[in-house]
Amino acid sequence: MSAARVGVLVFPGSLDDRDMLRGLELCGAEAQFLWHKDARLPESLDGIGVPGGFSYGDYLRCGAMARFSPVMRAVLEFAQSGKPVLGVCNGFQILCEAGLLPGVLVRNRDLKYVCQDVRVAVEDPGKFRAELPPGRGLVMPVKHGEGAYVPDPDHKPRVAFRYVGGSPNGSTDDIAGVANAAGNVVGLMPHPEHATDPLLGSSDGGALLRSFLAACVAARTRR
Amino acid sequence: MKLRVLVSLKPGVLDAQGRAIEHALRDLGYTQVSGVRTGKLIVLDLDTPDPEKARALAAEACEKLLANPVIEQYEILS
Amino acid sequence: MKLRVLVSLKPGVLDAQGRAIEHALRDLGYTQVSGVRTGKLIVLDLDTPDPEKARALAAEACEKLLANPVIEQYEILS
Amino acid sequence: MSDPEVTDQLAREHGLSDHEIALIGEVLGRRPSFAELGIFSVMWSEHCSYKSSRRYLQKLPTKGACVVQGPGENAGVIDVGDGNVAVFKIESHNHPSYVEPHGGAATGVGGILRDIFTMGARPLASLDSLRFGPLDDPHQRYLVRGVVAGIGDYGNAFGCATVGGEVTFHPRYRKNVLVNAMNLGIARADQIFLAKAAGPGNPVIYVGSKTGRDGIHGASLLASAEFDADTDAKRPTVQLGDPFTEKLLLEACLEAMATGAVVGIQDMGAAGLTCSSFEMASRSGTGIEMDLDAVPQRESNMSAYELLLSESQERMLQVAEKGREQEIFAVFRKWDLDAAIVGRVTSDGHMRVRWHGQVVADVPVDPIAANAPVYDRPTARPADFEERQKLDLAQLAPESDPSAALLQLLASPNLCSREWVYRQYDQLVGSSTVLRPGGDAAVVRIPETERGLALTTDCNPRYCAQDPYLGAQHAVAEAARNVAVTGARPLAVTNCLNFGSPERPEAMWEFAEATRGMGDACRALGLPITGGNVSFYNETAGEGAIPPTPTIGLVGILDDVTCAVPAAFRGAGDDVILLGETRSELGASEYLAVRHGIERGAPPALDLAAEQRLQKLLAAAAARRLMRSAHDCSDGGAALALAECAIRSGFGLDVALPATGLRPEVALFAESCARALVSCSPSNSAAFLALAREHGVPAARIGQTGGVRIRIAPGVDVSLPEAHDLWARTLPEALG
Ligand SMILES: Nc1ncnc2c1ncn2[C@@H]1O[C@H](COP(=O)(O)OP(=O)(O)O)[C@@H](O)[C@H]1O
Ligand SMILES: [Mg+2]
Repeated sequence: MSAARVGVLVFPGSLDDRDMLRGLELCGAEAQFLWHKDARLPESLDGIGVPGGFSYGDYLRCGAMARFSPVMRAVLEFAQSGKPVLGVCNGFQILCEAGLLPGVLVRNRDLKYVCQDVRVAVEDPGKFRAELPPGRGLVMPVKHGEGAYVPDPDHKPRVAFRYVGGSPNGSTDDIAGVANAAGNVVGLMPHPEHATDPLLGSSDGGALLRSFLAACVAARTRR
Repeated sequence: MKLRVLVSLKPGVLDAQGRAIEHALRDLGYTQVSGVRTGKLIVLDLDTPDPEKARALAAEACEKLLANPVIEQYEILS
Repeated sequence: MKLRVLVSLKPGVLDAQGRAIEHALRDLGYTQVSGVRTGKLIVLDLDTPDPEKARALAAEACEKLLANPVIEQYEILS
Repeated sequence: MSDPEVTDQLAREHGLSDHEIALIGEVLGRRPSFAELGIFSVMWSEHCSYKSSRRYLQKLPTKGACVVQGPGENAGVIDVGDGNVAVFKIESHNHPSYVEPHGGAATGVGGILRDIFTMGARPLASLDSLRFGPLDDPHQRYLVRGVVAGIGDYGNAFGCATVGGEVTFHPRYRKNVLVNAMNLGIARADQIFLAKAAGPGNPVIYVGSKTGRDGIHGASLLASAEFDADTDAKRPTVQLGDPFTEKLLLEACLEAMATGAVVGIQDMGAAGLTCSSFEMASRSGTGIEMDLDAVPQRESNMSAYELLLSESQERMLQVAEKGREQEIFAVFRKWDLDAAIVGRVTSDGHMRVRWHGQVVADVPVDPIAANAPVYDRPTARPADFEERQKLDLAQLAPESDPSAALLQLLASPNLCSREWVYRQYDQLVGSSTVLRPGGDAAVVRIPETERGLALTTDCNPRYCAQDPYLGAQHAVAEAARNVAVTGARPLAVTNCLNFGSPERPEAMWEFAEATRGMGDACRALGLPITGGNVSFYNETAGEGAIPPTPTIGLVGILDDVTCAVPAAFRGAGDDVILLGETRSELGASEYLAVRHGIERGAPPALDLAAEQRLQKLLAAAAARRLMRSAHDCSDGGAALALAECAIRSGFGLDVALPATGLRPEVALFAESCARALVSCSPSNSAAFLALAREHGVPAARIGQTGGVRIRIAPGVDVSLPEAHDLWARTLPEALG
């Protein structure tokens, strides 16, 4: 089977875009950047990664402005067609603002940015389950100022990942990441792409990225 | 004309910043402070002389962009 | 009683957030928007029935904590 | 609104001396216009002209095999192999951070980032060296919170990892906090850009944010208050930055440089458009004709004076190849940034500035930029210099409870955990951080290579206060040692010289001594100084001056980054080895300050040859992967270093310090130079000890790692969790 072809969105203010591209490549993907002004996605794309950073400076609310960029309309259709979309950190915030995932992310409880390694436990990562059996623990870094998840009262979230031993940010029920009802869109605050190389810390994030890529390939063969 | 929009967290949503300010004020000796909530002020400068139109426009902007209805409410001052 | 305090950047100080919101609103088609400035809303709940005292207290809190007079100005609404 | 008449009084209000006012008359042969007065005042300010420091800086060693670009450009450049160069520099943003801690510190980070990417490098890692007054002062806590949040907010949103720095507290910084920001970026060796305005006829292009009335200096405020009292009185002199725009500016500049159409580029920092255009023209021996009406403006009715002096952030000046302007405009359009032709390069060596169709300034470039006045200010050694070196250890009561002493030191603000600070920084973006903050130097991988760079900032202000010459030497030695314990070879130095008023002979003496010490130490260790920054006037009437603080930023290299050695222990059952000799030295130590409230005595003697032997040993041992961990001994001595290795790893230790003839508190807490603590797996100890012997470094196996206690003979036996708790709690409890 050929490698999964994935795109990594680049908004003004995306910062972990290169890291995500590199992480996905390390995990075997054929990855390319997708520019926010391009309203059309390349043909035969298997999945989309929405990277971390401070898109549009995180002004107003994190992710609030990126949602209106031309590429996001295409991403919306892409996700609605059942193709996998992974949002990390600011990417998670963007997917929530865009309505692809329920809930919202607000200021950390202690009002401070936090950068540290955390442990999360896998619960229900939707279609990203190839290497993510429920209960598996993963060590990955978080680095964000607004990562406290608040569920939408009308939408019970499908919890993909939960912090173990308390959240670093005051997230409701220690939620670290969620999936949409269809299971093809997953967002989380911890950074799997920063945990793909033992020299730089942990390599647990590789399991998550490979599970995303497996879902990409599966969605392609089904079509 | 200028319109002021106030966006704040809905009652019941935890306002960590408000709480921090409350503590800080109490520490400074302002014991009369019994609660603090915070929000955003957004001042819109609109090229329209019609106050009705301006308010309608501001309300639309709030619905679309300025407030997130899951946790936020807004109010438009004159 | 509740008092609303608005803290905003002094005129002339760069308001990057306001500019970003302005751009976003224009991109959304609100071409009538000719400027946006942002600030903070702080709602103080004060255990004092005397409006004069409450205002004085809020003003003091602004001077001491809520605003940095080097770059910010404040206004107390009723 | 018309310009005020230029009088000597107005010139003095602009900070110019009578001598300088006379000099302006000579240069121009007439009175300057108001705009010209503004130009002279900023170009001849201490900040831009280095008029008091220049003759000392000229004596510093700047040459070395690795040096590609020494002092004089926006940042220093060194060769780091594989066709890559590292571009790095440190800069102060002290006063603005005191007035508006968040905004001031943030724009400090923004400024140093621009210095790096203006040379064509992509910023890879930031460090920040911070000094505040005592932590028990609420205002200082407000300043710490604001400064740290400001550094984080800018660096995090820009997307450059912050990997190290320092934070210390001393009453003499109460009214003059220090915020020194360092950055290092990587570029291809053949794609470095310089600040030059070459090629008469070439367009001068303004890019980035629009210009507002930001940070126009205090004197001008005074000067213009009279005709616009209402608005100007409220005008802030502190400017705010926008990391989001800076990130776009970075990408756009690197992309524009890749087109090949950029001839030269310079960021607009202090004194904005004036300083950048003069410097570019001066370096190329050219002139510039500028039209201020073309400058993108954020506010209405800005005067020529304001446009020339504004310090609005996130702006750059580029000189492009004539005819290729469109290539540059296309890039900036893509990134939604302003770009406008504001002038042309000329060959007549003049700066000619037009505004509203009128020439508002017409001055020769070089007499202003290159030949600014230089001063040889009087120096005077403080009268109590001899006296303060004296310390009679015999008068000091022997330490009655070494365990309590260690715990007290661990919990003290200057030695406790810094995690409260660095967890607010993105340490990871860019996928390069191999050794994160918390140990000695940070180590980052050079992207796409096997190599790594070790980075640190260091200065012990207490040493410098006692003896600026020796203290500055220590700063260099400690920085080199911090880099060496990671296994890296120290390569080059940048520095930020923070001092009091140069017009006060004692402060000028401190400066002279410190620069001499720094130069001597760098020469002895073979380290070129590739750049730096001077910040004078860190003093306040009635409060005195800061201790002399020559902050050293040092870069070292690891040819194989997988050999990088962390500071903390790695496991139980490893041998612990102490390198170097402990002497009876307690002068100016943390122990004396924390335990006895005494800040006197001479700093430890420095043996630079021993330092160099130690550095060579550590690099050789790292390359052979003989060490599991390595940590230098500095503040708090061997006991503190041992405790840190244990606390940060969760592995206890049981060791006995060689105490031949030393008082217990000396063996434990003396800060003798050229020492380090290494842990080796027992199978490697013999090889390591043999290597130490070969390198002429005294080495002693003093015990083993393991257990849940910190046992250090003579006299220390404390619980590891308790020590950890005390060490970790201090900053969060004070700062929230
Ligand atoms: N302001 C800061 N920003 C980032 N990291 C910091 C800061 N202050 C201290 N650190 C980190 O904390 C660790 C301990 O600092 P310090 O005690 O100054 O180290 P050393 O004594 O080895 O110079 C180092 O890794 C340092 O980089
Ligand atoms: Mg050290």
